[in-house]
Amino acid sequence: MGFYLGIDLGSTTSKAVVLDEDEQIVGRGLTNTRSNYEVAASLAQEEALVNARFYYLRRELEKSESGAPGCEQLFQQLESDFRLEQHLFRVNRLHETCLEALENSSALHLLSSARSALDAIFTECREEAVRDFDLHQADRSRFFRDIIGSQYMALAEKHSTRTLPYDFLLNIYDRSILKEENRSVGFTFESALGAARNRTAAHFPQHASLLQTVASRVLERPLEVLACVGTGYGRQRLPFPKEQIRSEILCHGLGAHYFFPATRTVLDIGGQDTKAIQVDDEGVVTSFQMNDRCAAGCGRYLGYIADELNIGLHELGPLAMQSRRSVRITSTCTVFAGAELRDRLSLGDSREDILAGLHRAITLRAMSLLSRSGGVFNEFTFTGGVAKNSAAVKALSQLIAENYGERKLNIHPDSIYTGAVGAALYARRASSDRKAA
Amino acid sequence: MSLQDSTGQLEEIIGYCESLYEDVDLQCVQRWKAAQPGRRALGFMPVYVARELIYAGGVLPVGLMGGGDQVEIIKGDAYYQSYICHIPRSTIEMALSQRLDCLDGLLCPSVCDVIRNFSGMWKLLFPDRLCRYVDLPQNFNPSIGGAYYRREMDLLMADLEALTGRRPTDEGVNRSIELYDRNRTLVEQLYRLRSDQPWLVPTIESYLLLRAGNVVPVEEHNQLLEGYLELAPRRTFRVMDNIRVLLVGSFCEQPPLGLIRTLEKAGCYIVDDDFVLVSRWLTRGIGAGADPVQRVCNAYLNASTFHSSKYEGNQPKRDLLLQRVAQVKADGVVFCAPSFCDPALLDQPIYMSTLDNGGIAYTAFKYAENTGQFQNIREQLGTFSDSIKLWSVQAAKEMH
Amino acid sequence: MSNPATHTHNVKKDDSMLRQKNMLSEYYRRVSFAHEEGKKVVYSFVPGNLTELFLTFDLVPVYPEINALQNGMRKVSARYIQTAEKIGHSEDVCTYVKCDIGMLLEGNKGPTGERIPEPDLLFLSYTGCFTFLKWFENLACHYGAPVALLHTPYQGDGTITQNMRDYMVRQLRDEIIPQLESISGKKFDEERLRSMLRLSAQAEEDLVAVLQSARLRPSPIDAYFGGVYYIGPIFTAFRGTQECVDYYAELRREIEERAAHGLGPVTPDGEMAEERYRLVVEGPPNWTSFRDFWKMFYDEGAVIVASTYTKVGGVYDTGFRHNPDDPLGTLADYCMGCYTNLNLPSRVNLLQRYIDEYQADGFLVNSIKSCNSFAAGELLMLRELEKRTGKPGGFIESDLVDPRYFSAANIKTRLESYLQMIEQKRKGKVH
Amino acid sequence: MSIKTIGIDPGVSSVKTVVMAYREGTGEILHRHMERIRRRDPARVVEECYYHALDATGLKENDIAYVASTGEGDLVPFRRGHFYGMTTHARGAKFLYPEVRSVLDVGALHARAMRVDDRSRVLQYEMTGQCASGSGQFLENIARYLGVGLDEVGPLSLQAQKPEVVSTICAVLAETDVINMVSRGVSTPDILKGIHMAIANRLVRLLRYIKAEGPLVVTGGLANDVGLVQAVREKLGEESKQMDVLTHLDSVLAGAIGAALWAGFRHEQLAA
Ligand SMILES: Nc1ncnc2c1ncn2[C@@H]1O[C@H](COP(=O)(O)OP(=O)(O)O)[C@@H](O)[C@H]1O
Ligand SMILES: Nc1ncnc2c1ncn2[C@@H]1O[C@H](COP(=O)(O)OP(=O)(O)O)[C@@H](O)[C@H]1O
Ligand code: SF4
Ligand code: SF4
Ligand code: SF4
Repeated sequence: MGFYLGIDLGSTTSKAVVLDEDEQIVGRGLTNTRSNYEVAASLAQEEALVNARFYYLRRELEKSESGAPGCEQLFQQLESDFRLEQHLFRVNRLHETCLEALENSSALHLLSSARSALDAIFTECREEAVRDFDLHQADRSRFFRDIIGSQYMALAEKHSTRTLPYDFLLNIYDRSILKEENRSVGFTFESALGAARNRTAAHFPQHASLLQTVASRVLERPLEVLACVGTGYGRQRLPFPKEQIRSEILCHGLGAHYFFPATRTVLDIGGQDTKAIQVDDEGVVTSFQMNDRCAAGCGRYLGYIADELNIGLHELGPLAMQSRRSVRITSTCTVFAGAELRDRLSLGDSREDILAGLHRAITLRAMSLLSRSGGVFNEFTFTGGVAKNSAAVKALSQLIAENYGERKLNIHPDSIYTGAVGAALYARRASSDRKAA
Repeated sequence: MSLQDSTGQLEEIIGYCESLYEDVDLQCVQRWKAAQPGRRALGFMPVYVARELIYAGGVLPVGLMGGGDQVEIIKGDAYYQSYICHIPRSTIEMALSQRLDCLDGLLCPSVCDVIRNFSGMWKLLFPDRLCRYVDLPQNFNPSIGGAYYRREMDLLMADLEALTGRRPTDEGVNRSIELYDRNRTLVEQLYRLRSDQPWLVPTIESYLLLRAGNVVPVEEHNQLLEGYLELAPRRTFRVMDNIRVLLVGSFCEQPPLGLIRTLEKAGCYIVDDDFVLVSRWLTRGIGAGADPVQRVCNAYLNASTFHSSKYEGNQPKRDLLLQRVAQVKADGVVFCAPSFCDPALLDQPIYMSTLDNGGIAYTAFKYAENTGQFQNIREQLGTFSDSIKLWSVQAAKEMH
Repeated sequence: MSNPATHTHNVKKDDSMLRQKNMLSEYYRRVSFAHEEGKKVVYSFVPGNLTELFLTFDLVPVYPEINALQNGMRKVSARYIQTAEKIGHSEDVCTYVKCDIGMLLEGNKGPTGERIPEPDLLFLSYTGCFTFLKWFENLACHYGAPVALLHTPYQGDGTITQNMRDYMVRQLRDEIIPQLESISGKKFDEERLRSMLRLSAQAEEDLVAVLQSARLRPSPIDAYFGGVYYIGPIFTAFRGTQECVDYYAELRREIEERAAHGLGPVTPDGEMAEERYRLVVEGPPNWTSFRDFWKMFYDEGAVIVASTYTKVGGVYDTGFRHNPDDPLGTLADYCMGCYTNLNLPSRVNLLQRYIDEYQADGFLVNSIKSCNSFAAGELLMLRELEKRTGKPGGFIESDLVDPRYFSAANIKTRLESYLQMIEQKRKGKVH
Repeated sequence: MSIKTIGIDPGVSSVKTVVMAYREGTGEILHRHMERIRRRDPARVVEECYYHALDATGLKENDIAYVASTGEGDLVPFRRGHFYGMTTHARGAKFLYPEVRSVLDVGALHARAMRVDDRSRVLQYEMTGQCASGSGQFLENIARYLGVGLDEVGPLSLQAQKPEVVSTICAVLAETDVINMVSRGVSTPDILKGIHMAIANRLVRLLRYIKAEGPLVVTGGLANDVGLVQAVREKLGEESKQMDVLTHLDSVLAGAIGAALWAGFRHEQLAA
């Protein structure tokens, strides 16, 4: 069977999508780009291929045991265990890297105390992972860096003492996570699946043999990528020939058209860029605007805010939704975000109200790009990471309704993959053009 | 009247003015029009138009000074690049969001290229609404620029007639001249009081009072001013150890209130400024009399103040600036101009070298009408006032 | 002689280019020796310039705008701008002004390296731009030179009224001419002016023919990048002279010959390849990266068939010619008719006409950070034109002479996407 | 007899405190302290620093003639007077180097350049606005990303061989640039030096604007960063500006020092 791969190398996250011959999405991969671009691309790609295998695995399960109770549960458990294995692998590797960093540091007097602190920290990290690693908890970040980062920092605070300062432990981590992120996955699908199968079988002993057969059937199936197109901020760094690279504007337009064929206006708010795109009834871009030179008001802004408040990105939206009176915020310089927040807090504004104001400020910037690109037409599709943020969505739909009238607002659960889907579609078209020629 | 009463009344006046300031939907104009059928209102871009003539025609001249920090820009950005000042985009925003629907037309005096082009944009966007570009002559010779201006004013009179169905009479114009002359006197008194005893008249109050004059009929504005001028001197405000500054450059796009407050908090009494210039454009009254339209024209030719969008001719504005500094006994000059405002910003180097030569301290910064952070400006102004304050003493006491 | 057409044409092209080069360096030489030769120097602006009138009095005109753009092309503008910013000029304002003032502060070495003499008169013909007013107020401050102000009323309602015309003529007759008389020490010679105006009209006729040759497919000229060379002599110190007439006659012959052979424009890299896109451009070009900027277009096969910038010194293609029978009236009409003195609706109409008459695939705005006179309102013009013509509009931003605001990567991305958009629209299909 | 004064300089990222024995226009530092705020309530940190200063010097509140704030003065309710940042940094710089003619204060979110006269009066100044490019916070983010401790940033930068040019002015986009560099295998010193040069570029623009003259004293948190100071020197050199660029171990405290000195001055002035 042949597949088409689209890779969207974003500034904060890298996305990959696998399409089958019928232009159905069969695999998705997502990783954060706070590392080497090549590695990010290959991570996303590997993830997407893993995901595609699971797609077939589920199909096999459904076929073999159709209607059997617990089939869905079984599948979810297996997938979750697979991720857990991946996660633990990386935790262990990070642990080792941290120890190496410690050995190389000049702080000899801290060596032994830091080593035992690190051991304790990572033991707790592992235990916590095994305890409640839940892939399907939708509001959780799935990025290794985010998960391990917040755990590590909380634990480092706990294990730091007067003689073993927090800053020291933090620095060890900062050094090591960079290395960890620059490594590729490092294990094969087979081995991880094998380990995961054992875990799952422990939960569902009655299905042990079923798991065995299904797994081997999926492993037998070859995955052949027929064509591949890359896009996104870092596209120039992809090891692809020029004709396999497409502008992200075009990909977003086409991707949005794929999800919602009636889309005319697309807004994408990513980590450090915001794009407003108008497309025609075939997904062809007719006009667009994007921010340049300044990343104020983009997704990273929210990232800084979340860091400042020490909460997860996904918690920002819901918190802001609780506001009663939003505070007016005008500066949206991403780097100043934290200072602005502190300032407002010290003036006595509530966290919720400030957050509501911040979301509004971001949305206003987007509105300005939208108006520059020509306005907001029916249907309107919102994509990019920030589309996951309920408060941003709310502010946006309000402003659109007030200023442009009723518009159908589309947000696809897969919206973060919009650019990658567009790229995959271009890959498919290029390959059928080639065939036709 | 007790002190408390007068404080209360002052608060009431200022509170009312502030509500007018916040009235970005121009409800006050709507109310004025609704009170009597057939009333008309004409918007005009800041700086100068002959309000006397407009009002004489039974038309309310409404000064448009942008949306400040109150109007969120949603569509306005689609009309202006990032490097153009802010006031036209908020004005467009207000027009597109129907906030200016109560205006029967718009006058764009010649202030700068942005306003000039704005008049054309208005024509493209609202082809059915009156919009006139008033090219104020830069030639002040009565038989040349004067003759031209007179005929342009006749055109304006014809516009007014078309709008209301009747031509303003000479008596009407004279009455209107008297009202605006009175207004000028009161505004002058306000500024004099402020320069004499700045602690009695916080800039924010004098500013809000002036802004009120943009949207209410001149009679009502005169009442507000009279009330304020009577009550303010009875205040017992503490005199602060502030420096006295002259503010230059904010004649068109206006700084947000927060900025004006920041200026004073940072240790500066603003003893003169060029906010809402239209109310102080003429340096003397017009005076009622025969051929009042010509009197209005003559006043423009002979009594216009110095200003960035006006050609200085044989009255170099650098000299006038020095005069003004001396007149209000300013310790320094604060150049406070909107970003991207060519007229204001291109005058600054001339002014600065003049002040350098005269040994007068100055500082400069830019703003936009929706600037939200004043930290930097406070820091800058604070240092400016520190440096004037500490060193005037220091000079005598020589360190070390 | 396998390809005589290309061959002869190459030689001809060089002729007019060469002639123009010579004219320009001769001009700068004349300028720098003006005082030595006992001539008076008058500074003035390109839009609404009154070259014939100056020449009538044997005054030597200097155009600071031209100096600024030349300095931009020679890549010294950045330094001049910095120098001007040091004395308090803001980052935000027109960079022509700063470039000029910077040059002044650094000793007034002109684009050819020769010193530009101080003005005996600042002729502030303030047409189509308020910044002119400020510019010369600043110069007046530096030089202490007298100023002659000519206030050109704006075509606010899209027409030139009798009142406006009277105002102009009276300013010219009662104030400007007496001032020129006293500066030059010469009596006004109306006959001389008339004969110059006659020559102006003749050159104007040829210029229009050259610009309108772009109606052909392929267009033999690039009416923007090439156009700025074509307008050089007539918009500056030469209008009203026989030199000017000769130049345009020769240029016209050359272009007509190119057209007869079905040739496209000549670019700095030689003959342009296939004409793939025909564009109309609004706004001045960027000077600091003029060649690179142009290259972005011709590399993609994009030809500019009409532009508004080539009308800043006079819109001739709607019929105006200098009229020797009404010397002052015609000067007034000329000033008031310059492109930036037209109101926005008229500018839109003109562009619409260009798009139709020149069969353009689209139109592009090069929005100049410096220039409010051009830029304020361009976004609305873009939209209005899209609505009226159904042709796609493109938008790029740069600056005249401040290299800090020329982001090649950004412009290239936008331009490429824009051209791809036109392409896709033409195909009507994604696949 | 000297009087005791305290200068407190609460900043965005840290609180600086100085206790001074002031006498006739100059003084002696009795106590110096810098405390990172790090997610704590800044008002509480200020209070702690204040009492810590009293404890460390064995002084009572009554012994202090004048408490002056600078920076975020609103956080110091027990102050007697406030002086603005540029006034105090200029004064502090003069305390450190009496021959100072220009001061460059680079803090967590801002940078300011001042030209001063021989009495440390600020003659002209220029500061960065609403954009964080070229600030300390920016450098901190990059350092964290690279896994380099703040103290190491400077020394590492000095080791650069072929500094990599950072093209963008935006701090956020610059981070992406850095990611790019890491992935291209550019060495950490070269990256840091590139960042330093980019920041220095901005700083030198400020200096150019105020027509800075030497000696130049760098104050604020980034004065500790030898790499940045070196970059500023190089940039100035490129402009063929001959100027001494000085830093001092107490540079980061310049604001607090200045505040304490002005406190003494003001106290005498008021007592007179
Ligand atoms: N679960 C979430 N909730 C809220 N915001 C999110 C979530 N996930 C990502 N984001 C936001 O989306 C941004 C990344 O968007 P993305 O489209 O992936 O950017 P890019 O394409 O530039 O890499 C992040 O900076 C973050 O602000
Ligand atoms: N040793 C150091 N090397 C590099 N940077 C430093 C060092 N020490 C402090 N900094 C930087 O100085 C900044 C704080 O400067 P400071 O002047 O205290 O700012 P503020 O007053 O705004 O808090 C921080 O952003 C930090 O990154
Ligand atoms: S603020 Fe300045 S540039 Fe803007 S419209 Fe007003 S006068 Fe013109
Ligand atoms: S603003 Fe425009 S027209 Fe005016 S001087 Fe500058 S570039 Fe020329
Ligand atoms: S304002 Fe902030 S986001 Fe914008 S360029 Fe500056 S640092 Fe970047």
